Amino acid sequence: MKMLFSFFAVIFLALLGFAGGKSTSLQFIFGVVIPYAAVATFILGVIYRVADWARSPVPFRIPTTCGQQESLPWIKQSKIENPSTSMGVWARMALEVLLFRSLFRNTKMELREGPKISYGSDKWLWLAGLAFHWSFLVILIRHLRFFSEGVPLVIGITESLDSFLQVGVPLFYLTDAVILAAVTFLFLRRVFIPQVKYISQAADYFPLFLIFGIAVSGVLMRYFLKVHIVGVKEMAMGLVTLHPVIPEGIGVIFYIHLFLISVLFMYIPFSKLMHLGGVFLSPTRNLANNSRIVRHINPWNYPVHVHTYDEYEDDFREKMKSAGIPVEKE
Amino acid sequence: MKIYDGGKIFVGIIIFLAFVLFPFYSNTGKVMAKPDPKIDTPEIQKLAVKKCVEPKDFMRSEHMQMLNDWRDSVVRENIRTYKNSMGQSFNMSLQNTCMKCHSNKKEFCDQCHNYMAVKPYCWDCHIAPKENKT
Amino acid sequence: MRLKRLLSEKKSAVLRRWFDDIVETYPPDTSQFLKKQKNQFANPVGSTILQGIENIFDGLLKGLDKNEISPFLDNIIRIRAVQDFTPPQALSFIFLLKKIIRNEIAKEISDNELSEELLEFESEIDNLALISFDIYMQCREKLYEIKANEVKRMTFRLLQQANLLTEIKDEESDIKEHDFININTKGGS
Amino acid sequence: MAKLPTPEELAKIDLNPPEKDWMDTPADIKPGMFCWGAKGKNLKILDFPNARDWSPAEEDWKLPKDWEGTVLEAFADKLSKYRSFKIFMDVCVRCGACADKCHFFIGSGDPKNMPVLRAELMRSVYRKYFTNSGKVLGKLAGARELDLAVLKEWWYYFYQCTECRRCSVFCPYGIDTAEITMMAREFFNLLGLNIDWIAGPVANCYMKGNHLGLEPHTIKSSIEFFLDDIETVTGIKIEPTFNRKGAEILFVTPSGDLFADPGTYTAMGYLMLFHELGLDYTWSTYASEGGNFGFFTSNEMAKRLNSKIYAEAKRLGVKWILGGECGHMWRVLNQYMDTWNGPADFMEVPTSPITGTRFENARSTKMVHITEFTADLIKHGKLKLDPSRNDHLKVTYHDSCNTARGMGLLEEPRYVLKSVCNNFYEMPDNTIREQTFCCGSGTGLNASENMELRMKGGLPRANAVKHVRDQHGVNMLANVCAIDRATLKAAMEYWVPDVSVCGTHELLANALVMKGEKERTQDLRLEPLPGKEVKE
Repeated sequence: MKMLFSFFAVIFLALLGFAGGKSTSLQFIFGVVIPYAAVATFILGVIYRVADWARSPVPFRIPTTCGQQESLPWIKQSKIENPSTSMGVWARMALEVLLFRSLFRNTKMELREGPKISYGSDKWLWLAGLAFHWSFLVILIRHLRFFSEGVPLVIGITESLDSFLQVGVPLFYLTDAVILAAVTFLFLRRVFIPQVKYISQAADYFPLFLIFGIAVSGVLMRYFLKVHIVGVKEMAMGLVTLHPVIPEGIGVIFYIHLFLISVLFMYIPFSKLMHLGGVFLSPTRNLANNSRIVRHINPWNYPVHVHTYDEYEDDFREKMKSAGIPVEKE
Repeated sequence: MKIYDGGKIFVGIIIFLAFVLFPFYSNTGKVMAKPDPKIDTPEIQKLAVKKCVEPKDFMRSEHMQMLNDWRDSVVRENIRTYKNSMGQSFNMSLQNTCMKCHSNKKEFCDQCHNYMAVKPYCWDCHIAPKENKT
Repeated sequence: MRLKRLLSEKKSAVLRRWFDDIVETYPPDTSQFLKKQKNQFANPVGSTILQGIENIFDGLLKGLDKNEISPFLDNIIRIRAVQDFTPPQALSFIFLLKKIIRNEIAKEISDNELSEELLEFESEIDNLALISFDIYMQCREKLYEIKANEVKRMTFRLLQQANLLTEIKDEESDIKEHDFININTKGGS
Repeated sequence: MAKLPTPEELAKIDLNPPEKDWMDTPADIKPGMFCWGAKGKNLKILDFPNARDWSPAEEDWKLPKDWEGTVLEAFADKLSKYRSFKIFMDVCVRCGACADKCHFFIGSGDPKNMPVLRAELMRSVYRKYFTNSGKVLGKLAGARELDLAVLKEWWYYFYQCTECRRCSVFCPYGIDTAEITMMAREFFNLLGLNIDWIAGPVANCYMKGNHLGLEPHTIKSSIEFFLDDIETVTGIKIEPTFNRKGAEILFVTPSGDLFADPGTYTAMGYLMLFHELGLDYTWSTYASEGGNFGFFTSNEMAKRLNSKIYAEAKRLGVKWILGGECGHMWRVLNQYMDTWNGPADFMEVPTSPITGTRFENARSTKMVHITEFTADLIKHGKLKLDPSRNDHLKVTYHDSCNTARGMGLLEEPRYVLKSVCNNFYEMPDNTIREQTFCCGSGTGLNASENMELRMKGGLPRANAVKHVRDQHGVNMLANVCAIDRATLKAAMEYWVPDVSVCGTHELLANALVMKGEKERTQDLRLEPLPGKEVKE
């Protein structure tokens, strides 16, 4: 049910994009208005969400420590897994964000029985997650060739690396295959691993279908249903130079692709996809374990009612005296 | 509204903006010249009917595929004649067919290829035509 | 015993069915986990069952020796005794074996007139069940013993200081004996 | 007459929930899985709301009027106070990496014990009241209303979480179920839904200074009992001091070690070590609790209990504080104490009077863990040790959740253990250090009425102990946690009966060669030392 709903939602969106591309009168809306709205929603939405998180303080220093603490000088500290300095925290966060350190932990299993294959599923999650996110990034970067004149070297290099196999014409991009495979895997494990299926929400299936739809429409456009690519770039450049134009005859598949991307961008700030910002703000990861070295301040720390020593002594003075325990007031 | 760790949050947001707004600010002030492939070479002028081997729309989106097919059929299968959709025959040759008419690589091929940042590997093997400076 | 020879040939199939059937007695999401997670430390329940039933089955084929087979039954039953099972549910896994064997070698039984031997074998499974009742009861008794021991451990020092015990009692006379133990033994840290 | 069920049918009854969504499966509150409700009188002592006697087993929980409003108001308040809570509500992608990492899930198989789902129990309500998508799309967005069934489900499952943080090690965003459980327990507390096993000790600790409710003279006399035993074993008479002003060091340890075996032997270990060193230290009867069950109640309660430590240090004028072996006590002392009740600027940076080592890693809180202190002593050769006295023991070490994942105290206790005994074996890698399994009874769940729950939760730990027992003949499970000492004893009794439990300083004291001691023939448990009994 949750899955079907998400599936049909994406199909419906693709059809909307199709309609938008077909009708000349709608092309301006789907080619200019919606993309602008999407980018604005995305940027403002992300900033709003991050600022909203930042409105709540981090009252306590609660890193999850995953290695030896800073202690006696002769005990080797695990400076990244249990950082006590900001350098360490930076390294920890970099490993987390760039290499998914925590997910990788799943693989460290020994003394297993049976063939190796039988336990690999956890490592697969890490691998698929990594492949998916990195492909996504590479794809984003190489799309920048549509948005820049005199394309910067980095983008060119990224693109040539991505197509280094030199298979097919136009050159086949590795990341196209990788992202489709990774999304498929991430979807299948939601369907086939019962405990993951049990916890999955519509909000888990929807982005998978949406990204799958974006990737498929992109692949179709590049390799099969070719579009007027110079027109695409004209349109893209028009958007980023704030002189929007709608060149003729681009091809309807492009509008589907563009619309699905617009939906994704608008969807990000309001969904679990905000983990892209949240991962940087997680207090169990981005804090140094130095709370015994530097006092962490809780902005809403307030005085509490305590049972003072004097009250305590009043309660027990006689007993203390007869037991030979020193007291303040004789 | 109080923002905690404002400094760090601010830097983070700036970095985020630097990434997502890159296409916008990197292009400010630039006036985009649309590519304008020229087909007024002397060779084309001489043609009675100014037509390529296939219709313009097809050539625009499929020329890379066609050139690739040509190369394969010439180099691997030794078939040198191309029959187009109208039944006309052409010699499959980049240098002798395509570039004969489009002798102005800079003003024809490079116009779009540079615009799109596409580097075709035709010229890895073929020698680019020497053009007269215009 | 032709039947036992036959069963030892079919051992892996029988064991797989048996494991699957036992695991099926857990909720669906759990059962899948028990089947898939092969690391014995991340998945002690599944690996204990897997190892246990193999040894139990071997024991049955060799001829039942209570001392040999008990530890393996114990491993499985000890877990099921604290999970959300009623006693019959906890022990039903023994009886599952009967059906599996009948299904697995149904043809061979009628072809080779093994029903006599089958009856004999099934009565050994029944014996297994009887031993299991014993183990199950021991496990449950152990639980209550632990509860009692815990209280004993915690109050041992109190009892050592019997004078204290009365002293506090005098003072907080509204507290019943039962409450007293609660107050003074809980926490632990 | 009804047909008798077949074994297959019997086995499956009740256990295969229909293929329903988890939201449509209300919690079935089963005996053996929960703790008794808090008593009204204890809640009253602490000025907690809705103080009354109640029972979770009964239908009527005697909730205050408009309890929904109370919870939602508190929910909004906590979201505005804890960034962790807000982010953990928002960013989970339900990848399932945490699912099989929880000891309660592994042991019970109940899918709502998967950390992700435990958190979803609360997230679903969060979506309904605090997100637009949840308000509009409702169930489709994974949102649901807060009603009595949901509250009971929360109560059942957030008292089946020991805040061990193992899930947070594996989560790609570091989502820590402990944070969510803490919030849930804050809400329960507003409704008077505490449990007796927590509320009782908290009330005791508040009024009398420790969980057990030991009054000052009782503390002194129970320590005197240890002194008698120590004299029997070593021939040495020790005279510790209590509430002594001007001492250099204040010593604070969990009060559980003063009463419950085998923690008592650890307490004897401290006494012997300090005596041997001639340490200028004092016990306090006011700050006589290192542990903090308030931490399992509410942030405010935890702070109220914790305040006594610094207050007492200030009153007595000590230079620094030494803390005993305890698990969650150290999470609190490391990550919370200074923030709540600091700054502790009236003390000095802790410096070992024996070795001169400055504990720079505690220069703000001024509180050192005893294994840091002891490891330093051993490293500098300040202790005369005879590890062969522990030769009859094959020892393994259980990392407490909180010292492992909330502090990173991993090598210090190991160094001490390896120095005081000759046979030390580690449990498998994915069950120790930051991946350590909980004892199954932390966060105040070490009652006896929930024994089935505790045994299930203890299974993954016990299973690893069993492995080293089978492989190396391990017969002693050492740890640095008072709750562990109490609860692992029970878990071992059930799962691995021939393994005993001890604190690190019990083994140290056994190996410690003291000046002027008599030839030892007994260990601290007054059991004969193997190989020594003949010489008697």
